[in-house]
Amino acid sequence: MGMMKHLMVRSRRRSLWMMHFCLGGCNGCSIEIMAALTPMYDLERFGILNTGNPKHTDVLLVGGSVNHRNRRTLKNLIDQIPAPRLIVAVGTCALTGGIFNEAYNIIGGANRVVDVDVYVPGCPPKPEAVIDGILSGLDKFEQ
Amino acid sequence: MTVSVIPVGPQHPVFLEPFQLKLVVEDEVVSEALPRFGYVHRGLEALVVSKDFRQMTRVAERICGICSAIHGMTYCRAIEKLLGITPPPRAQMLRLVWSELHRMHSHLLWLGLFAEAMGFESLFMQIFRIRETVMDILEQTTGNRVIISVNVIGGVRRDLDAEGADGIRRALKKVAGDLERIRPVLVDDYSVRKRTEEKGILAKERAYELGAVGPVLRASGISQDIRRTGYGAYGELDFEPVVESGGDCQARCKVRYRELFQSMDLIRSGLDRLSDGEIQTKSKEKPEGEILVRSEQPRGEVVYYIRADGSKHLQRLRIRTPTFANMAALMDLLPGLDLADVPLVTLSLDPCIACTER
Amino acid sequence: MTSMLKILLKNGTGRYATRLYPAEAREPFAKNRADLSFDPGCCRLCKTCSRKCPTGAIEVDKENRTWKRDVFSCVFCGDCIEACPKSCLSFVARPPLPQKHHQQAVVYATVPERSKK
Amino acid sequence: MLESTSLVDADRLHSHAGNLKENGWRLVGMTGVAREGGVDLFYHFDRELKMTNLKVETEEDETIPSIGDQFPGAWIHENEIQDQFGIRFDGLDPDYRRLFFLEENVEATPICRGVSARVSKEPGK
Repeated sequence: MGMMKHLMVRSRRRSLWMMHFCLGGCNGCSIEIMAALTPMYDLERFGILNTGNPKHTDVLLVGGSVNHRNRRTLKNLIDQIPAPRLIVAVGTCALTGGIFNEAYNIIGGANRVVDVDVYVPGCPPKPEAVIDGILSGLDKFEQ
Repeated sequence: MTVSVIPVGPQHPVFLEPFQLKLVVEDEVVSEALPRFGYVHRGLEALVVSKDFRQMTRVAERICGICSAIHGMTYCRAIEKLLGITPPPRAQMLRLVWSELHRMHSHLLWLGLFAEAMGFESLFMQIFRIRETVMDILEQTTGNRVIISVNVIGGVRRDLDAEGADGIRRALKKVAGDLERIRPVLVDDYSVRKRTEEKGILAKERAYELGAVGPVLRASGISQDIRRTGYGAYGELDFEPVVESGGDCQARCKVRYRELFQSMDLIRSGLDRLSDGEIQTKSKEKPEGEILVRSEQPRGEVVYYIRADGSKHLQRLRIRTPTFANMAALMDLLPGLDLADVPLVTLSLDPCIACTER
Repeated sequence: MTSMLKILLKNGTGRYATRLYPAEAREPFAKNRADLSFDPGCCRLCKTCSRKCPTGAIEVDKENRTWKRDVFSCVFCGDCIEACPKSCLSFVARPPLPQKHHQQAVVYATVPERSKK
Repeated sequence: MLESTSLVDADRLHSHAGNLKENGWRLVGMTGVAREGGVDLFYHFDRELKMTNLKVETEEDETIPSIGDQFPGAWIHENEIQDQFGIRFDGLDPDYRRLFFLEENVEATPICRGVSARVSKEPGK
């Protein structure tokens, strides 16, 4: 039994599906997440596959700050993702609202609406930092 | 006949950004399309109240990550005109080099996403691999990959040494070779042509009437390019706008593909004409007056309206982005399409929601 | 059809394109704008950096002689570096590490007292 | 003052815009600027890289005719102006009724000078 469990935990760490959702930012983080998926950085080396369906998702990458309209959309998406899930906030806007924090339609970072597990600073973070961010949160799948 | 309403988005695998299309579908044909925006709206035009005009440069760069260098340059040009200063020629030429590099990265991104929207995954990966060469050279010369933040009011903040210029030339040579190799796939391949030809045709008169800009307008056969007004260092260089006549997805793809080569030519001749000297004109004045400034972005013409009253804060900043103008053309294109073509045609206009909503 | 095949064959035989991060991290470019470093030794607590910062990430407290920067608000634009009259600030080529808690985001520095000359 | 701007009354806007359209001008954009007791509306037009502008000075709560029937791309500009300044456009299609970019809980017209939008920043998790 113990061995089975060990095997399960190991294989879960290496077979995550990921989705990215871009909120009210400049789109730069979204491009860098795309770049992390493509040949030069290739997140698929870690078994991480890009998907568009929240029900298939283990890792959600959030880029951009929350505004009044996308708040509900984000909440809705997160509620559909089955546990255990890893939520990574990518880029300054998703962390605190960044340069747009004082704008009238911005509420703040993604942590104002959901519980974020890993914060990746940078404006925008380099693809290496995105990879670092996802890898550093993988222990969440070991419980 | 069954009529149904299909909402596409806000989260959809093909669109990178949240934006909703409500499609009224009769059987499989779209009869009406209603967009819903506001998922990325930040209200950054109102930030002039709390940030001074120098800090607003950083905000202008973050309107959109894909064309940030040109947004920054346009904002700086507008303020420079109000202050009555001219950046030194070397700064103007460096701005041209970096904005054309930005245009290349944007067009390569678009080509990749377009391939992905067709379902051609390996071409998407191939194009993104080519794009990384451009990203590396941007990172090497400016310090960041996407938001390069080189423009300041009065010039640029980073200089380009001989090594950096050589690096750019080498990278361009490599990109040109790689692009030649994918040319037969993008232009001649049977399946790509089947998927893109005669899809989403925007007629010449209609495109002009709807106020479409940039590659969309040029793909419909109208030669319009704001770089021809000769702002910055563009007046010193000679070039002709890239024009195609088809008006369909294939024509838009060809325009952007050929513009990549045009950008490379501009960068090369820009680097050759790079004069020595200062890179910044300093000014302690505060802007005053009213001005309208236009530039050509990867997606078309951007218009900045600025009103200032001589204080630290601007009175009004208004940015009409190219994607905002193209949105009307998109809504005109969608009715009559097959449902399966909607993502491809939408992407062929290069909708950037971060720009559209600001 | 065959044109794509040619490219794919070339990819198969050519050099490996992927950077094997994190196993083989490449050396960052020397002039990268990835993170900021602050030298408290030369700071005069003049607050120029905090005034120039477009996001309000830097706070300078003259009474307690502290300088702090919120890494999560910083957009790494470099306006503070250009503004600093004593050149206490500089860019670091390596990006900041991902964090698990929001509280870890602030970098503190205490500026030492100096004798008046 | 902007170059080549002509001041136009709201009720004569239609005929001016029609003239420009017949002469091959293209609508580039619209800008609203708040002033005491109203809004200055600019209509920017372009032809062969030259620009011309129409300026309409509106009073508060005034309704302006839409130019959507002459320039079919105008709806997106007019909807945004309606969002930001609360100006109503007569004959606007499609009309988002101030919900184009903004949600219902944004009470004030946000870009008016001196008025910060009265929006609660509390999201409620």
